[in-house]
Amino acid sequence: MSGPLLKIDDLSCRFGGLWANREVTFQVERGGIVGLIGPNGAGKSTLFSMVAGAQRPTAGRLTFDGRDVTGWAAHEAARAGVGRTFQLMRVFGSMTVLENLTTAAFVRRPRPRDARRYARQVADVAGLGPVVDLPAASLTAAWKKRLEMGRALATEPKLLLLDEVLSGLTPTEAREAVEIVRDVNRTGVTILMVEHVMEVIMPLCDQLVVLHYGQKISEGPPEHVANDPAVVEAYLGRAL
Amino acid sequence: MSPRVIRAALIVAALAAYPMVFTGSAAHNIGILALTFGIAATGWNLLGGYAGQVSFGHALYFGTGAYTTALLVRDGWSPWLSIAVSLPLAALIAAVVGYPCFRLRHHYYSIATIAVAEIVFILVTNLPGLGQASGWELPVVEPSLANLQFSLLDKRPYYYVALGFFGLAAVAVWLFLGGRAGSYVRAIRDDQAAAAAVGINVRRYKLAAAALSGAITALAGGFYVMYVLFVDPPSGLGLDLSVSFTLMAVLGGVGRFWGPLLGAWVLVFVQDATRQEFSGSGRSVDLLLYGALIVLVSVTEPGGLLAIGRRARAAVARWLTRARRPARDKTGAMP
Amino acid sequence: MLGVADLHVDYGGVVALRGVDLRVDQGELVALVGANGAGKSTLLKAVSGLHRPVRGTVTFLGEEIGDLPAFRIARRGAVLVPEGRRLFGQQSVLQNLLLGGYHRTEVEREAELTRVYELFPVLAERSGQRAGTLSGGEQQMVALGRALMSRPKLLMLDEPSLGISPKFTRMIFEVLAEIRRSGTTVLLVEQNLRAALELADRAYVLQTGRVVMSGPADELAGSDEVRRSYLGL
Amino acid sequence: GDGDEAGAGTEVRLAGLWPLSGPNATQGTDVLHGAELAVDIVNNDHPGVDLPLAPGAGLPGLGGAPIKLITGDTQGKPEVGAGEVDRLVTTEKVAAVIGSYQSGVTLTASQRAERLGVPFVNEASSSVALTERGLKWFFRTGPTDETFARSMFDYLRARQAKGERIGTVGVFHSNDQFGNDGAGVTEKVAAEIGLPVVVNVAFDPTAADLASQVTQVRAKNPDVLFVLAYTDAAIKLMKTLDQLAYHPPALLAYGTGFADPAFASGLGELADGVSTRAAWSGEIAAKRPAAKTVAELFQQRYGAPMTENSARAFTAVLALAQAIDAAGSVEPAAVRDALRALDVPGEKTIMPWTGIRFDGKGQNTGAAGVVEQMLDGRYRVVHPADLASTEAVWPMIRARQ
Amino acid sequence: MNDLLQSVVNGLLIGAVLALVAVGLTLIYGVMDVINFAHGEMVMLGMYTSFFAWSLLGLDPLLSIPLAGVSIALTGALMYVGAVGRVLGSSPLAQVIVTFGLQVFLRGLAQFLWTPNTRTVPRPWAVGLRWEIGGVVIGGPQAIMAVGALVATGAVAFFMNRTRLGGAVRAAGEDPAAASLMGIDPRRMYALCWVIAGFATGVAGALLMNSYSASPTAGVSFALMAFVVVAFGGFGSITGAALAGLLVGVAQGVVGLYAPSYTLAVALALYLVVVLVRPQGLLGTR
Ligand SMILES: Nc1ncnc2c1ncn2[C@@H]1O[C@H](COP(=O)(O)OP(=O)(O)OP(=O)(O)O)[C@@H](O)[C@H]1O
Ligand SMILES: Nc1ncnc2c1ncn2[C@@H]1O[C@H](COP(=O)(O)OP(=O)(O)OP(=O)(O)O)[C@@H](O)[C@H]1O
Ligand SMILES: [Mg+2]
Ligand SMILES: [Mg+2]
Repeated sequence: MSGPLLKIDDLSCRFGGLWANREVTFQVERGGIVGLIGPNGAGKSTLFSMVAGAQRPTAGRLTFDGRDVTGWAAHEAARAGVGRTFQLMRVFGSMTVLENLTTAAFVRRPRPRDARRYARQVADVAGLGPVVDLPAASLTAAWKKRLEMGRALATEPKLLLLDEVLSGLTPTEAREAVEIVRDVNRTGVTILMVEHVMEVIMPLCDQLVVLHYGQKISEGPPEHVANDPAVVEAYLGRAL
Repeated sequence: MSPRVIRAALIVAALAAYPMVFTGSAAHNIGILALTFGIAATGWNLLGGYAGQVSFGHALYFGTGAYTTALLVRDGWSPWLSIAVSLPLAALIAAVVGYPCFRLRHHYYSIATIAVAEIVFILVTNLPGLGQASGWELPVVEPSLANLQFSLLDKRPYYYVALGFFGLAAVAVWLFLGGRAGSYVRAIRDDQAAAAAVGINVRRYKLAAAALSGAITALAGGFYVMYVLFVDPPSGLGLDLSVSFTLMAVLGGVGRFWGPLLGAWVLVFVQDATRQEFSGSGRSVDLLLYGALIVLVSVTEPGGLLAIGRRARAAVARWLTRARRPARDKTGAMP
Repeated sequence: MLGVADLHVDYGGVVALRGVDLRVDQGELVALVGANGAGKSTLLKAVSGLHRPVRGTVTFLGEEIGDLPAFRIARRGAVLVPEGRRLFGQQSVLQNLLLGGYHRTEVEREAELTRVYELFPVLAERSGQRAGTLSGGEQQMVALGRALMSRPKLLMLDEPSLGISPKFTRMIFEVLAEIRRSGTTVLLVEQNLRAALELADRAYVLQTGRVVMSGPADELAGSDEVRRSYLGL
Repeated sequence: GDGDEAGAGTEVRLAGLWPLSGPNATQGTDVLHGAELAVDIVNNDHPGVDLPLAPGAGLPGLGGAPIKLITGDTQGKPEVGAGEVDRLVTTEKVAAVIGSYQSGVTLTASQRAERLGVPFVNEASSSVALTERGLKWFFRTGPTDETFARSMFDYLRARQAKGERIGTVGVFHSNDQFGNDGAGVTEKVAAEIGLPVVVNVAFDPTAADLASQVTQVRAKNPDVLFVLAYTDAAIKLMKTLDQLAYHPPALLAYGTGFADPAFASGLGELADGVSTRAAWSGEIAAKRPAAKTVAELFQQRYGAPMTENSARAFTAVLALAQAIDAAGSVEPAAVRDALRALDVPGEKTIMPWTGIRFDGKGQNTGAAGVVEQMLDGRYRVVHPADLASTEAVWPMIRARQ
Repeated sequence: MNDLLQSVVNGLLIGAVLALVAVGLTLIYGVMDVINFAHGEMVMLGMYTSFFAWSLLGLDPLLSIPLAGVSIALTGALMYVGAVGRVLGSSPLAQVIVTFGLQVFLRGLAQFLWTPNTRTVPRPWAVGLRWEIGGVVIGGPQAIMAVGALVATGAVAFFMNRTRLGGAVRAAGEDPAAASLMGIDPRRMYALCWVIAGFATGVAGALLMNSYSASPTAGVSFALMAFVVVAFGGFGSITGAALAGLLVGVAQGVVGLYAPSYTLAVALALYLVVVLVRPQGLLGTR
């Protein structure tokens, strides 16, 4: 199928009197890595939630893989191929890392043996090898984020939504993690990611979208966006 | 064979031997009731322990089993068939109740289950077709396996039927938890939003767990009414009953396979023992001790009796290694 | 001011710290850096009394505080801004701030509140809003402001820039510099190593529960080892 | 089988099954005391008591064998009562069971006795249904609700004859087995007699408040209000009537809560004027020499006055003892046959009855009730005329002035 | 029509009683996230305290309010220190079970000490009061309980929402570790919370003695309704509980007039309907 993988048209989300997103429009091409940035509270996570079906849009339209999916449910999104991570990590605490991954793998592989085998593969890809048998609740934040990513991968998504999975890492660790994201992308998974660390975002993304007070204020290739005065003013504080 | 299977085999063997080792009507009665409530608590544990939906209204399903069986048997049906009919009915009721109530979280869900069960309690208490407050007495018939009635002089047949039913319930839970559904409900318990995000239809699996849980609890109710040959609202649908299922599961070890049976056994035994030993004064020393014991166990180990057992085992193991330490030290094998 | 000697901490068998020695002097800003899982947060938790060490001593202002409960340590003036902010989400911004100054007098609290509002004017605007509904950056400001409300002698921060936009991050570092100038001693855990090392007087590098390097911050920032292992250069 | 050939010296084991813990433990203990006293009178020589088996020790028919009472606690729960019957019969090897106060428990317990083929004698459960089940081993010494209802309507007729205007009745009952059965019987008897029941309110016994329910009765304003309630609700009802300033001309209760000493002591003068049915009372005891002696023995032994509950248990145990004595054996079938053949004249009991004779259903046809009214803080017999100790006060509110 | 009006008034008055009983429960829930199954038993102990104050000291239930408040506050502290405080931080279920054990224990204790007999104060002073307005009768005890409920609810709400200490209690409830970083001792705050809840409950018990009887099971009928009222109003919301109490009371009063055996059922159904539309209860925030 052709056309963009994800199309967001005039999408809005309101909480009481607050517009967390307001008429946001952009699209994510197949195979790309798109970065979503913006000040805290700009509505990035909310937008993720709407795409992933965890939050019902107040208005606007969402098209995934050529299909109108506005207002779908979270499990439908996952089954259709949207994998997501949570900014505030939500792992299955009572399970081991491997069980977390297996649970996710079950979505496409109903047979326990298959699911477990695939979960092990994902653990390797996501670099979770050293912790596979630990209870997820005991992981440090950074490991939990990696587990979040692994778990999303285990659902074999077409589109992967990464919400600040690279924060809290030393620059060296972040660099490793960036490689993992690149590898995943190379296997054909489209990526939409939120990140505040510009050193990570700039080299990794093909395209950036900037939100501010729920609205899109800028969009384009990273260098272009980073020099956009509106972005500098609202987000970066000073030019890079 | 995996250790789990070996453990299961040992437990089953011990259960089968119980009525031979402990004879007498009272011991058999304890065993039968413990197995019956063990079934109900195992059913509760599936939903409340594994799926994390804490219900305080499971008497509803117990009562569904008991009342359906009572009404059909009074109509001349075979008790086996009556019980079999009550299971899908209870599953259906569990799903119908669950459909709206699963929108609620945490304590709101728990209180809603109380509300539903109490409403049914009141309806049954008032509607003539359901026996009202007087309940139903079941006819006494020729003792036989087909009639699910046996001589009261030797209750072992009752015991083994209860054991069979427990086995059935255990296998159903085992199969459910062993597959994909087991992973799913645990994921739902840990985090619903995350479960949905990996593609789990949260409501569907909650309903599935509720339905199976309801059916298993109804199995207990159906057998119970055949054993007591009587059911009325307090003994079949009372809030106390719901709470006791929870109590058994939690005391034994919530979310652990054998926990509910252990909890049921201990509670039935303690209740019976304190009643035999301490009641009669009209002063409820039995209640006093029973309550104190519950507090004591949960304060000592909130994880339940199984956790106490595990801790004891670990302590023994530590003690053993300590005893052996000098020898090991000489070989330099210590880390 | 703060002395940590031979500190061992574990989590039910998982060893997190294995013999850490560390010192923070009056008026210093000391940075604690290291890879993910090195034990930085654990060290702060142990010092602030949230997690009890198995072995070792923690002294604060010359007194052993290793086995005091957290609230007593806080009352002595060693205050932690924990990982994940931990605001009282149901309460308003103002209530959060006031709780920070719980053990001060009315007058002191008022004075401190004015100072916090000067540092973070946006908090004055939002004083009635429920803390749980603030954006990440705003929440971090409340967490910082709340800690300052008690006028701590030692302020410990666990990754204050985590998840914060570049603009706010810069602001937070500016405020930290300001706080240090006003005489408060600071122990800072931060993954934004460059910024942290720029700001700090001294730094410790933690690796799998041990201190592997320490010294003046600029020296460490210049060391090959640190550049390679942590700065990714 | 050690029970089979109980000769001289071997004891006769009887089970007493009552709510000895739980919310009805007070009543259960009362019942137990009555039974214990009866056992004592049989086992020891009581020449001064003019009752069968009182003189001489033990059961002469079994060579002077004493009775041993083995108790079981039902906690007031039907299922527990049933389990206890099994234990008492199979492990304790009792010859017969006496019990179990509440109708619901008696129901299941007697069914167990039936299955085990052991006689079950009930002392104080009044639900009509108990003797309608076609059981072969079940006997009830006390009156049924229907008997009680009839004596109360008798009383109303007598009042009508005296010129009281009684055109309508109302029923106010707790929504449980006791209340529903009693309400049903009341309606049935009222219909026979031709008195319309203008309001029938079933209240939830656990409800915190009865004001609206009483308002509903008040709206229909019946001339007589029949009430079935346990202690708590009985007290609540009286207080609510007072609060709403509603005073039905007569309130006729089916014992239970109204017979509880806590009712009178807790309400003080608010209790005055209430009428209730009773199977026994201290006043009756005063009129029958045997009853008087027994009541005194009771007071001596337990330091509390004998109650209706203890008297009923006393009577049941004594009747059973007489049957066993007549059977000359503890063989269940023999005991049952002896119970069927039992014929005790009224004077040989402590009850205001015509005697103890069981019909084909196991119901004592000699059992009867009286009507009492609370006057100045204690119940006085007002009906039937031959047992009455005072004239009834009508309307009841006059009793408070 | 008059009867209907009377029923509405009855309902409002009993609703106030429910609210009164629910205050302590919602407080413990709001702070500790624990459903206290022993709540009804605390009410029951308050009723006994008031009864014995009358039978031994001749105090009218209204005069025994402080005594009952303090006694049950102490009881609350004991329950916390002896049992509930020891399972903090473990699973919520374990905590529920502890309170359930306490329920059985306290009920048994009451029966052991005081027998199952029903105890009533025959003529409390308030019984002498009665007002009649347009054919609608308002009884003294009910009116006094309603006023007491309002005062108790208001006082607890004021304490929790307007005082510094109340804020600290709430903070400890929300995040004990964070509270301890503010120099607040969470355990002391929890104990305080049980003390206050106990006080409110004891006051409720004494007020109830104006019209009800004490017995070991006296708390049962109030407790079930209190759970529902608390969830109805929104767990942890004190004003929510008061509002829900009144609503449930009126529903029960009106239903009592037409279908007296279904009063509880209708109240429960009303709760279900509301909570299914508004899953966080009337004034709840979660
Ligand atoms: N469930 C909710 N109810 C009310 N307001 C909400 C809710 N979720 C988010 N908000 C508000 O919506 C706005 C956008 O929040 P969102 O989490 O999407 O921001 P963000 O861009 O992801 O910020 P950050 O970078 O800090 O993660 C914020 O002001 C937030 O307070
Ligand atoms: N609650 C816990 N239970 C078990 N193990 C834990 C727990 N918290 C931390 N650990 C373990 O202790 C070690 C140190 O963790 P700590 O959180 O102190 O690291 P950190 O240096 O702060 O890392 P990060 O940069 O990710 O915050 C890790 O190995 C971690 O797995
Ligand atoms: Mg976000
Ligand atoms: Mg950390």
